[in-house]
Amino acid sequence: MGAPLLEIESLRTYFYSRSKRAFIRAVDGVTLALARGETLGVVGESGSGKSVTALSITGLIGAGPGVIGGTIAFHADGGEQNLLADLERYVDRKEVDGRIVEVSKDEAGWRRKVERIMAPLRGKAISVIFQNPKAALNPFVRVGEQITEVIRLHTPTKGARAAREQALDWLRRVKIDSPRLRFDNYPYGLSGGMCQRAVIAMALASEPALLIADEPTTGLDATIQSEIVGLLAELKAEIGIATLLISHDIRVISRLADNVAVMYGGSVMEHGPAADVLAARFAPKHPYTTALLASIPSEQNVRDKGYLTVIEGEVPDAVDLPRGCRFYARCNRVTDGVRDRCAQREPALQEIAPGHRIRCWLYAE
Amino acid sequence: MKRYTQITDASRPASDVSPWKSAGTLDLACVGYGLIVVVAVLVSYVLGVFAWLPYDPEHISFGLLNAPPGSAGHLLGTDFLGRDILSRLIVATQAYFLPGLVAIAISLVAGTALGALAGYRGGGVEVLATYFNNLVDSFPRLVLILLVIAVFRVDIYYIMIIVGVTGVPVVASLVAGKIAFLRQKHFIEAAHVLGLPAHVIVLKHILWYHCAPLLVIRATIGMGEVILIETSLSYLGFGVQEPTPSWGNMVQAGANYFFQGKFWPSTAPALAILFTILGFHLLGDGLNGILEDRSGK
Amino acid sequence: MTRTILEVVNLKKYYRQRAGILSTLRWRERFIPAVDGVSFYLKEHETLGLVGESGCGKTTIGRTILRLTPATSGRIVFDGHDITAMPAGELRPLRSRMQMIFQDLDAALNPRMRVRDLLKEAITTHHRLGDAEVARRTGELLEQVNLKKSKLSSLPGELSGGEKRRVGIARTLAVGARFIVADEPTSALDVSIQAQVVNLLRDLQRQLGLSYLFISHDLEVVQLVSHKVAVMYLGKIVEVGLADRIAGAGRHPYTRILWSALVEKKGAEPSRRRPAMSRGAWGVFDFEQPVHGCRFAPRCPVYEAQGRPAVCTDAATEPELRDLGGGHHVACHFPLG
Amino acid sequence: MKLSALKPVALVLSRELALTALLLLGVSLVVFVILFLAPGDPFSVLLEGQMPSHEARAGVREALGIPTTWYGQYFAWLGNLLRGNFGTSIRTGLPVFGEIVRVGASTLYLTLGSMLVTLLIAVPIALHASVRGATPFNRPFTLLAYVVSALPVFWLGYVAIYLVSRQLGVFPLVSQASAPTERAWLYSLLPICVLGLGNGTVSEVVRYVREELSRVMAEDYIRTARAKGASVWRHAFREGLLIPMTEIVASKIPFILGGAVIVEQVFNWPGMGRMAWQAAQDRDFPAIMGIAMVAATLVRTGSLLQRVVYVAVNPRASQQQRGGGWAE
Repeated sequence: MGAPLLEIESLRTYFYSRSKRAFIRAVDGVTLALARGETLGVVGESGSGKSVTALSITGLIGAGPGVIGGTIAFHADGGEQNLLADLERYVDRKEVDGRIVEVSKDEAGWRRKVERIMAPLRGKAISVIFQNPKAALNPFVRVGEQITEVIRLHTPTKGARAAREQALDWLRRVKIDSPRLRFDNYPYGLSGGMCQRAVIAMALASEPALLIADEPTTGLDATIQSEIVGLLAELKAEIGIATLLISHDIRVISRLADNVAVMYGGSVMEHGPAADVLAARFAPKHPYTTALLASIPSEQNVRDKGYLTVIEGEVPDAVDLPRGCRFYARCNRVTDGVRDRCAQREPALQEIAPGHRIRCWLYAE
Repeated sequence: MKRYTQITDASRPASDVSPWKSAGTLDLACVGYGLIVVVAVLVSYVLGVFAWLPYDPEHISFGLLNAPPGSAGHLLGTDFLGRDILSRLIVATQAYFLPGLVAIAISLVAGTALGALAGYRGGGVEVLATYFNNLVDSFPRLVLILLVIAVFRVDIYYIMIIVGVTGVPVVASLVAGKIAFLRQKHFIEAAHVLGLPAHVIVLKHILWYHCAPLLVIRATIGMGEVILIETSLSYLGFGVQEPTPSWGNMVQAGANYFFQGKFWPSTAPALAILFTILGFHLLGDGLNGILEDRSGK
Repeated sequence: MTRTILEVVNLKKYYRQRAGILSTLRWRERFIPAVDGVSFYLKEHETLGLVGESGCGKTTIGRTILRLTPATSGRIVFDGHDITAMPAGELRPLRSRMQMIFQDLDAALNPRMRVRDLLKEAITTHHRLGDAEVARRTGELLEQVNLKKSKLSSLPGELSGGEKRRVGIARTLAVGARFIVADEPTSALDVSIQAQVVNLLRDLQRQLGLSYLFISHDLEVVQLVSHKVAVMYLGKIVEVGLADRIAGAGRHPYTRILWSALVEKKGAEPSRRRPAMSRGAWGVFDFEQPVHGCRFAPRCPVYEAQGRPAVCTDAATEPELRDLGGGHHVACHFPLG
Repeated sequence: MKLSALKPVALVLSRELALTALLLLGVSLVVFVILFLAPGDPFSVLLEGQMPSHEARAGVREALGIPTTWYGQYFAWLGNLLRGNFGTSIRTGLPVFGEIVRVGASTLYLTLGSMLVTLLIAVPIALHASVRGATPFNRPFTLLAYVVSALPVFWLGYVAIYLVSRQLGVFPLVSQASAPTERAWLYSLLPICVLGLGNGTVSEVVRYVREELSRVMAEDYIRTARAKGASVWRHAFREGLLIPMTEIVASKIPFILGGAVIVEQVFNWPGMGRMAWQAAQDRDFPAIMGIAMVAATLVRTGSLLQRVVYVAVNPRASQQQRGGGWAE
């Protein structure tokens, strides 16, 4: 893979629950890296913090206190830039034995700072595809106009006619049926699959350096999903754009991702090449990844109508995160040797093979 | 600088926090002020009924015309006929209190019934209900009341019946809207499939659990509107006539003295109107912020 | 021989397309055939899977059977009673035996009632019971759906997805359900929680002899849970048969496409045995040119391959469900080998 | 709005017009019922002018073939209305319709002006509150909006008159017509501001616009607009500001008309409101009946205009688009 494009270092994004008077630790120390032309798949269940990570990168976090720690190094075509430049000036945290108990943040100031940093990048260097395609398009504006808007904002083509041609070209590349007709349609008249293709065209029209796709296939029918996945695969081969692909559907990730990061309870449990992370059961893997893969009905399960292997317990509540390893409560590979360490201290991301890191005491030196 | 602090796990409130504890300070302040106003109105109504007043509201004393507040034992001074303003203000609540309750009762009961029927039954009933709502909303309330006064020369109770009827559309659309929201979440169908009889679904689940806070809020704001209408009518010379006091006709009576620089006889009742209506509005909005926005979603 | 608990004969459900004043004046009347002549039967202890894309009418069938929306025509026989047009009063006792699990996790749960009251209400819907009896029944239900006792005092808002689904199931059991329409029971849940719910549903079937109409677009779960599977397309059943045969060797082109899409998404090369079907452009049911004959023709690769035979699009020879042996029915003139 | 979109809009508008006509018919029925139930027989006065005794009136009724059944009278009365004959005012003896047309213009001027004032006050507060959230800067303004909405408008009028008349010499209390011409517009501005401030709807306009704008700002397509670096305002304006503003204004017209009755009384402003007050005093029901009909028509026209804006802005409302699929 090419030179690093995006390096996220212990990103921390918190929200605050007024009824429980406690922090919701949506993203609690996430470290990820993405090279040029690489597709990094981020897998995780609801509440694992994957979507909040994407919003933190693009500075679209609305609720308070929002991003309170970490650095995001973005190597755009110019030099290197920290998207959370001098965050420390706007935030100070008070910790009691390793846990953040108080945050005071100049939210208005930080919001202005983020706008200044992200204004030249949003839509131009970084594009985003969101989950619900029909709602992501402006219902009051024709689909074509929403694509030409991006083209005229972020590409050298400024003329209306030229922009229209370029937009139609993109609609053809995403294989939308009868592009000329769809150009003048309003979003409510398009099916889910068509809308998602238009959104993809809109995101790629400005030829960004980084594409963030947050659950691009969720909510679509199986047949449409497989087409969108096929389309993304073709575009990846054709354009080779670096993509942060976020999904809870491991099948989509396995189809598209070069590397995979598995997130749980707001932090990365395992990060490595797709072949290793999603490979057959017996390669070294984080207990959560193993359990996640096992809970998907495999051919063998289905044929002999066997019971699905289940992860006991519930998805973690981001308010009362446990002291030790986040997966400890539901982990089925806890051995006596590591039990107390798992319960008390959180393991660090250990490199067990080149490019393959796991956060688990079983694999720590 | 916005500060967020996490309290230690031990002292965290029980799993479910009642809406009142997690309410914002502004909402609580609004509700607090509103409750003070409600109590004040209730007390002055009772005082008026039993005539426990500092002075006889209709006792005229020529020696003390337009006396400023605090003079000769009159806490709020006297009006252009020397009558004690405080007593008259207290008695004036009679003019709108009971009639107001009549109006609110009509709009709540009829509105809920119409809204529930239209929302739950849907189809033709809903079309009829919408038509009725639009029809009643077409008339400015005051113009409709003036029409009735011109034709029937009626007292305040008849007027309040009209105010009640014109209040029905708002309540009906609130209830129907809430039912549409619950239907959207398949909530009504789930109860229906379970085998719960229709009246249990409508009365218990929809009206009691989901519409009760809505109706309380509507009642407080409705009372504010009633006071506005009653005082406006008595200002225009309809409804309660001299010498029985109403905040509206007190303002009107003090008008010409107002322009000679004696503001107080006209301003005292005006301030009474202002703070009372403000009280009911803030009470309604405060309750809405606490009860509706949080759990209604 | 297990008893047939549900039989549906030529069920139809047409929706009038709202076009403002015009449609109410019956001037230009348009009907959407959401369900257009569907027949199947369901035995006790069995699960019938119902699959198809969104908008094919699978949810409408479930709602029509449970009389949430009136059927336009056809017959629904539940437990020996023809409930198609049964008056509501007479239907109520039967309702306790046929229940539904809604896709929306919050559907059955009044957000302002505690779990204890939710269960109590379900238990006492159809028969008066003393408090002791209610408490016993509640405990029993908690065990059946393995919910912790501590959850009794919490509000639905504080429950996780999995717990909400379990309370929903507990309520259907409390009422004494024998037949449950499960409308996308797993799609709103995370993968790990889905597995728990799927296992729970299968346990309940084994213990209590429940029968399910399992509606979902998650083909793997349907194949795992169902004994027989019916594939629907635009309001009609195009193929019905044993689950493994439908998944492994679907005879209708659309069934093949559905399952091949699943394989493709996994990235595994489509195995030789199941030729990947090329997908026609996803046309959409369009009023201007209503399709006669087989509705799948415009998108059907076999129809193209066969040189667009007239038999497929002729209204008179609309393909009916034919028995190909072993209870496997297909509605297609050119079933695949 | 491309020409091709005009056809569907026309179709939807014809539906709205039909609905408005139906409602106005309902309005006339309500007014008729009120008049019909009145003690004494208002219709005799309306239909035949000033006939004194009851018996004479009954005789004339048969002679002129005046319908005796209630629906007969209704259709005769409605026929007159449509021909512009609102009957003659008991007090002035002049045809009511002519009177209303003469004074109607100044009430319209007052109402529209005050609506503008209300918007000028309320919308900025709502905008700031929804974009910035409740900050120490905009919270007092929101509270002020509540206080202003609770103000009795007649007292506010007195205060305004007193302040202006102290600065600009004696305020022409008689009537606007005879005011010195060069300051005429100033004197007409005062009641507009008073009604604009005091019609009791400022707090509701603030709350409605703030809630609608906040809801739209949280919509997915606004997040997409931000993510693609487009101007958020260009996308949020239609659903976030234009539609809510027209909706709340249309729904508040009846309240503002009600307020106009009082303001016209306070400022001796010769409008429909004052005429209505006069008619109620003298039980001149032809006049008040005419005013009620015109007021209701104003309200309905307002909501019709609002529907026009909604349909013009919102493509979904006009429903006509080729290639639309029912499957979704």
